[in-house]
Amino acid sequence: MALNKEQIAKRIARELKDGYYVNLGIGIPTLVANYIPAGMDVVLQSENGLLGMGPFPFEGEEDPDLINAGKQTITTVPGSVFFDSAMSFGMIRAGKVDLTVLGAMEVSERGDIANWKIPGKMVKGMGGAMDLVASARNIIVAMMHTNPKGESKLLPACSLPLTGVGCVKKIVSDLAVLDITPHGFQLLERAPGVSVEEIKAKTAGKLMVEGEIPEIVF
Amino acid sequence: MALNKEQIAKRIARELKDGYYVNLGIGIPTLVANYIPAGMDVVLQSENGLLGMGPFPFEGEEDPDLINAGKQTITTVPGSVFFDSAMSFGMIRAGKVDLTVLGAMEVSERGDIANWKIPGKMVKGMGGAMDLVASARNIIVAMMHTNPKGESKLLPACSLPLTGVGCVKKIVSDLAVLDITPHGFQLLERAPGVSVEEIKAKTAGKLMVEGEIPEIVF
Amino acid sequence: MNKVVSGAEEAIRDIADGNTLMLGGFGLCGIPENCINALVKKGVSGLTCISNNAGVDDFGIGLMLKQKQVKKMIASYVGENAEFERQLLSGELEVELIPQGTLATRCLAAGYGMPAVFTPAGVGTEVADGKESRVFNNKEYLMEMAFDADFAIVKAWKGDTQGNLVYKETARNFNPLMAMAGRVTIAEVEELVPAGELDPDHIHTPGIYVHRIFQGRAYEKRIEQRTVRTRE
Amino acid sequence: MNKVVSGAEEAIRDIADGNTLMLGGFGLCGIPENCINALVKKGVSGLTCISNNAGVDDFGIGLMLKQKQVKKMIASYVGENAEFERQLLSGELEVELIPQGTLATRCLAAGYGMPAVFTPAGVGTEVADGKESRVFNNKEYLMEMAFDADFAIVKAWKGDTQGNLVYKETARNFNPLMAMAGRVTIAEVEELVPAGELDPDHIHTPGIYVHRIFQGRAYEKRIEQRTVRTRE
Repeated sequence: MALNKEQIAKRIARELKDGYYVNLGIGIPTLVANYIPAGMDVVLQSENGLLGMGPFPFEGEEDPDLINAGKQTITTVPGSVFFDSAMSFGMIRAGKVDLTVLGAMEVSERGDIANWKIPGKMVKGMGGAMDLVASARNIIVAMMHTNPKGESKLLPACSLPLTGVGCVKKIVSDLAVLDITPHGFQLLERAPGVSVEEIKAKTAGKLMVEGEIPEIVF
Repeated sequence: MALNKEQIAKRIARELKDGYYVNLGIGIPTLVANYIPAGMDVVLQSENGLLGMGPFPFEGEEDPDLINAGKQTITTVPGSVFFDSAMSFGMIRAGKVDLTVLGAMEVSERGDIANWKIPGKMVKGMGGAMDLVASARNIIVAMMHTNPKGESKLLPACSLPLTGVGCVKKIVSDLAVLDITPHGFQLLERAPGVSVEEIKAKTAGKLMVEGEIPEIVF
Repeated sequence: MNKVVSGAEEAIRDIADGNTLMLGGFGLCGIPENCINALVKKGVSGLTCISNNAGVDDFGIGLMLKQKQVKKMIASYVGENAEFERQLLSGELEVELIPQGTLATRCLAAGYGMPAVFTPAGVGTEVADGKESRVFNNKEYLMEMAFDADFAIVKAWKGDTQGNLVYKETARNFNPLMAMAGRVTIAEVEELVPAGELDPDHIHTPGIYVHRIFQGRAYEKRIEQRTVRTRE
Repeated sequence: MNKVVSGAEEAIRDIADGNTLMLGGFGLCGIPENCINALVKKGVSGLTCISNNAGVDDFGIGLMLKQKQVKKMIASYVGENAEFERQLLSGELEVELIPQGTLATRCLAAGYGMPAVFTPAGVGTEVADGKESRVFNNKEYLMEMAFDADFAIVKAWKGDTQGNLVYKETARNFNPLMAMAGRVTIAEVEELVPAGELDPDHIHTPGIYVHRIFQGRAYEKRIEQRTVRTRE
């Protein structure tokens, strides 16, 4: 069975390491924060100018001066620090953020990503996504393997306008975990009960399958 | 009679205006701070990271964490602010400092300045001088008109390695006040009792003298 | 030197049709509410506005959009605004979308007197169209130019009579960067104090960058996405 | 994540012969005294040191110079040091003098991931030799490259266990810039506090830039030019 959003987040959380500074995008990536292993020290960066993001505030404790990059009211953890947007993207550009997790509409077998614009539709803007994908040392994409019509979103080349080129390192979709290698998508794990054949059928880009592919165990 | 150092500083202080942010170099320029007219609000910038420099501390009140760009112990005035060296030179480079006063070994009739290096002698470095002269909107040089041998330091072209090109706007020497114009040095004022002829004789660069040249009156 | 003005009306007195304005804030957080309201009241038009976002329909820059005061919007993200969308699709409004980090860094460049900066953001995308790119250490970068804005309008938490500013939490965002970048910088603050009351070690924007300052009134500080958790 | 180390010896444990080090401070103000003393004790040599100044004969980087640990000095001003002068004139020591603002901005560039920056400082002088120059808005600028240092060693007033740093007065100077610029950044502080004790609005260096931190001992904080006025 395909993973739900919580399970995708949970699987991505396994990529975290103690001491990591992590930027989590809007949507599924945000949920990753809920699965940081107990005792592991992970600092969340919000690109609007915060290191040390905490959970949502309790009702009645919302602070209009304290939001995340998704404009949601949040809190901070001890050791947090505020800074301006130039320093925020400065530390991103300098590779100080260890891991960036974000969503995508399409990813290509070369690691290109498209997630900001659909021709013919109202374009809201790239926000900080282009900066993040161009600079992050390690980018994991959380996404659905196919669109609602069942068409693959893991492509030989993106059809939508790009957000960044050759930057995605890993994908955790509802069906599989894949690395982006010089030889295309490399299948690492599959969702429980999802066959390698189904993943092959739903991956339009070049897919490498080597040996036994284990199921993700939760 | 030629101006002494205090008088040069006093004359330069007349160029100050209310609300000016000013960077004063080491030596005679530092003395300008003593002649800021009462009631005039002038903020002194020290390029090691301070706006709002005050006088030297009283004995026993020296603070090792509080120095100026000449490494002297100083104090601050109310409304002062500390910042790092990148911001300090950022505001200089962006033209936010209204006036820079510094010394020179030579100035050319085109406004070139040499004040950091004498070939064959130990070179200590340019410090912040090259940044200041390249960026300041208005630069006044405080200098002796001639060297100890009586040779002019206001030249057609500098003989020493340059600190900056075409940047000096005004000179207050021990003998005269001069503007740098597209036509060379323009004599504006002369030290009390110093003749135009003496200034002409001691100015090797092109000197414009138009009409009566008033004496500086203190 | 008197930087203190009576209020928003006096602060924006010489902003004219066709000017380029920078407006601080991220979403509705840390926006110069008083000045925006005064600009709406003044009715100045044909403006180019540089701001990370464009407000919502009935708050922030959205109020200026509703009155068609904005000719061009330069931003990184412009969702959450139906009127904006309408004007964009009808061709009434020109929009330039640029990566958020590029927006921030082009402000920094202006404030630090650097004419251009290099960033990898947008390489290989349509953002790179028409821009000079350059490879350093085997990585490609775009050359992006410093902004040049007639006015920067920012909102700080506290300020003093010398124009020194302190921001609160994530309301800092673009404010200190734009404060450095305007030819004329106007700061509205929640609390204006005499020079000397702010800790000189902890001022975010030195007053040298600020030309006019006033204590704003009746801050609404609207929350765009109220998210909470429930007590167990 | 444990950034706290026992002291200077542990902090500099892997600094090796031939490394490039950045050292914060301006003159003797805000220099990492503990780490410098540990480097002298360790005896590591062939170092390239990037620092605004080179200390005095018996304090600061001067102590490393005396032991001939420094192969190359990159600084903006190196007066006040007789041993330095001797080594320079004898050819034992290589020196690269660069404008102070260029030094600061090349640190900032490294910390902000910008490979190069433009500055007018040095245009038309020998500093421009061999450098690419470029005209923007009728003004000429030099392209200066970001620094790439193995280690940055800085001194702060207070720091917390997450590596967040706060500086005092003009002891800030190059410290926050170098803290951002090192591949590995070591911070020594006068007072180390638990995470959460520093005001998050008023931290100068976010901990993300700092890899090792310790509370230094026995700061001398020597004054280079003691200037005073007399009470009337």
